Amino acid sequence: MNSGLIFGLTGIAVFAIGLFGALVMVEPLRRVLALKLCSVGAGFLLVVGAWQAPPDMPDPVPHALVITGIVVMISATAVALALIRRLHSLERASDE
Amino acid sequence: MTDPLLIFDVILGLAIVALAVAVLAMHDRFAMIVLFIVFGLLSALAWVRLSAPDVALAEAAIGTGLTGALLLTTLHHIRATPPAPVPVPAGAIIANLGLCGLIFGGLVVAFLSTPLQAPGLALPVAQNMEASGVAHPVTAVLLNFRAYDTLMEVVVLLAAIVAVWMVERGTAQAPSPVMGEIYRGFARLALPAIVIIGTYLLWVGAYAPGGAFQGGAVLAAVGLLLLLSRLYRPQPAHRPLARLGFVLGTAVFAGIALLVASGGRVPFEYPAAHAKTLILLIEGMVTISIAVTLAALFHGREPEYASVSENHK
Amino acid sequence: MIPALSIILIVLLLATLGGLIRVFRGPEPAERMLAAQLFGTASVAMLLILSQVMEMPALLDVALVFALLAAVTLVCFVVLAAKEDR
Amino acid sequence: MNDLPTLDWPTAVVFAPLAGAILAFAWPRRAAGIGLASVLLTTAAVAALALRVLAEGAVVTRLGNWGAPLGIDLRADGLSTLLLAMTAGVGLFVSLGALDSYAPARADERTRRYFWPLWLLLLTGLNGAFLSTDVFNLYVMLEVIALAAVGLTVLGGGREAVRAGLEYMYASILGALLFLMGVGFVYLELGRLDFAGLIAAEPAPALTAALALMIAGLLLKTALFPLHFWLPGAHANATAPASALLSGLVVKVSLYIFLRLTQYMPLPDELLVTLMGTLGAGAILWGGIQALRAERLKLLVAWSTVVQIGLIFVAFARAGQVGLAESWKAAALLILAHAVAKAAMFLSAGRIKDEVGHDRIQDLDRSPIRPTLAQFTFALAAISLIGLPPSLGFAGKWVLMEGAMAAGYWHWVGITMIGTLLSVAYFSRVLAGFLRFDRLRTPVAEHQGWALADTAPLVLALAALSLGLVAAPILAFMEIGYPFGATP
Repeated sequence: MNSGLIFGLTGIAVFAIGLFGALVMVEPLRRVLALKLCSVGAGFLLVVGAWQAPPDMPDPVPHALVITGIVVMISATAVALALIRRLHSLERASDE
Repeated sequence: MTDPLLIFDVILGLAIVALAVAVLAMHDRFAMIVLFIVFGLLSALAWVRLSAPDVALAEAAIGTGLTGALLLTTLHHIRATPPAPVPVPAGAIIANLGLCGLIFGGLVVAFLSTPLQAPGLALPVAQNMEASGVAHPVTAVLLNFRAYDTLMEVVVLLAAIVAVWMVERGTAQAPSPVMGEIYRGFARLALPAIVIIGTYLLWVGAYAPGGAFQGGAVLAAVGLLLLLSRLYRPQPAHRPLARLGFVLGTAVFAGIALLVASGGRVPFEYPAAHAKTLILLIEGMVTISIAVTLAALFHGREPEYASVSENHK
Repeated sequence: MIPALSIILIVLLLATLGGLIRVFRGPEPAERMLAAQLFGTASVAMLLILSQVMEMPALLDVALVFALLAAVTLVCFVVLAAKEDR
Repeated sequence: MNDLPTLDWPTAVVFAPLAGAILAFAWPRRAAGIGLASVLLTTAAVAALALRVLAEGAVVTRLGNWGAPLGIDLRADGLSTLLLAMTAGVGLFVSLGALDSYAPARADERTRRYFWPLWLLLLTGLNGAFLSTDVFNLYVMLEVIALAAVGLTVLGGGREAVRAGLEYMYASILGALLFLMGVGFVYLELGRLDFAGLIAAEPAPALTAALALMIAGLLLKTALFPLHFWLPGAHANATAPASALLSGLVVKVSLYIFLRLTQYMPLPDELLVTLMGTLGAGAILWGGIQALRAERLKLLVAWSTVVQIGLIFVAFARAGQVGLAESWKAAALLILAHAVAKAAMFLSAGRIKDEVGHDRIQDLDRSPIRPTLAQFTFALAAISLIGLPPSLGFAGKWVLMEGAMAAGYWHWVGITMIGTLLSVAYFSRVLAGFLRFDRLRTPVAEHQGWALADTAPLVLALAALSLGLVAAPILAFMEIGYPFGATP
């Protein structure tokens, strides 16, 4: 057993949980969080792909990919949240 | 004897999985977001354990810190209407649970079959570090070897702010808060410190974990504090400047990538003598853009002339 | 010395995970937020220990950012909560 | 390399729209002019690239001169270039149509200003995806496309559009994340991300998992039945030029990536190929029935996209696993046919809606204000989508059926026939209305005469019709650079 194995399994579990949430949840905010879980799970997998038992240095390429993934994900999250806010105010306006 | 750190890893991994479940299961929406923030911090800790401090920095600053702030403002915006409870049929839940269970099982089998600790691209990166212009491998990958990906990532950020400004036209302005003395004191102390930390992270990226994204995110936190405290109020007159800030990183990055392509060189092939300077220039501009864009994503609306909604407060 | 630090690390993790019960039980948002803040502080401590155990000085920077962003989310919460009270 | 600085066309194809997007966003008052100029420049660059490919074979750019797998390569072969040309052609005419659709008299200023940066960012992503040879780079491109496409979906700003846009966003992001997880498995197994690595790889469980994840993500993004739930709402509620781009171009990217990946990492079992075809058959039947029931014109057109996506998957599966080496050509031809015809159809449907003031199919009769040219264009586009000769749609269906018959897979022939009959049925609902004389209604507004917005869809519809005549050269062009050969 080693850290790579432990966190690889963790990442796959988090991804599967996020996938379940994305498929089942109805509440807008919760669906966004479910997608965030999926992205963290995928990040785990890539970081594990880079991992080497210390003192060996890890492979830097997946680290760069995950950083890219994190920035991409906050962009997507921001757009989804803006849509949620917009939809909310449109629905409130039509209710009044 | 088992390494006690492995026990730490196991507990950490279990806690992360449990929190992921809790985020989705938590009824209260505020608690859901708080749990998500904790989940993000734990993931960052796990990435530290996997010797990925750069990723941990990015996750803590962007994936958790700023995302958490975004989620909190959105919840604040929509909290007036509690979600109508839409019952999900139990059959659908069980079917999806089965599906995701199967996917989990399949992925675990596939994962266990992979050559863990394969060298990957570590060797070619190490061999070309000399030519990359920087001393930190992750920065070399981001800004040189795979610079095209990074440029497109900044483009994604640009697309996000364009879309958000487009979507949120005419959204009601939130009322201004009353800021206490304590907060003002905090802001006075914290803001300069944060600016220094952000710049430091950008600078240190050339030879140690850190860089444009982490630095930009920390600087964006300054923007968040300014916006929250109303020390800075976005004005319609600032729009051209903001737009310039959003596109600056992309424009400089793409421009340099193209301009170096002469005399037999291809795009993104920085001349060896100037590689370090060019990378630092790109990083600096990208940091500014990231900071401005993330703060603007947090603010959401494009500043407009006296909106109607503010008047009837 | 290193095993001792590792054990402290585990104890810290367990203790803060125990503290999470306040996030679940609430009932006030402030209580949930403070529990998360406690968690942020503890993770700074864990990072400091890890930087010793793993011999990675760069983790000190990570700890710095953790501490800083915990403050920002807290301010975000306080400001938004203040708006709600009015 | 020679001493003269030669323009690197693959890079130019990606950077020209990017530069346009930056300028159009930074300088909103001039957005339309900048946008059109940059679309024209992009089209010129694609044309130059196509000539290079025709003369020299596949064009490769090693960005940063590192070379894959350390760096990222751009590669333009016959198939990539064909899809680039499709994007450039459709994009150019939709842009011209948009000039009129978003003219000051018809749209508010913000819609006009935001259309151009979003569309140019979309174009950047599309071109980048067609040239990419790296799975992670494809993921980033998919995200650029997703965010720009969601922006275009909600450009109208109505409640239905925002709701559909949010649904689209969830589907799109989930699809991209499934793809990213697949990328993770590719790296775990191979330690590299470029296509050459995929081709050389031995079969392994991790690669099967990667392929499954990536295909699932792509099917969700391309809206193959039963993952099509997000498409009708998003495409029917967007403004006309946006719908034309979404339906004509955006769903094609994931199809293209699907074709590439399945060629580099062959589906491990014949059963899976049949499954793809079966899902396609389901899309044809279900989409056809929904199109027959649709009450609004744009919704009908959106459902017809679901049908056409299904048809492309039937084309993919038409000759089973052994036939895959040829089947991608039928699929690619249908992709091209659908892109051109559907863009024309959405633009003309938008024109009809603008002129008549509604798009209820029941009430679209021969009223005095009927937009004749738009109706004519709609009919032409329908001919190509139904697949009558000499249209490109006909050529695509012909190649499909030929292959299926040669392989003795008559069920795919039968499904294609049923699909054709269904499309005749639902399009005649509309066309019959155009020709009806009996009920004259009071005009809602003065008929505004011909406009630039009519020209663009007309040219596209005529192109869809006449390109079928040059199907043979197109098929030959596709093979340049052995897009699916062993040597990349």
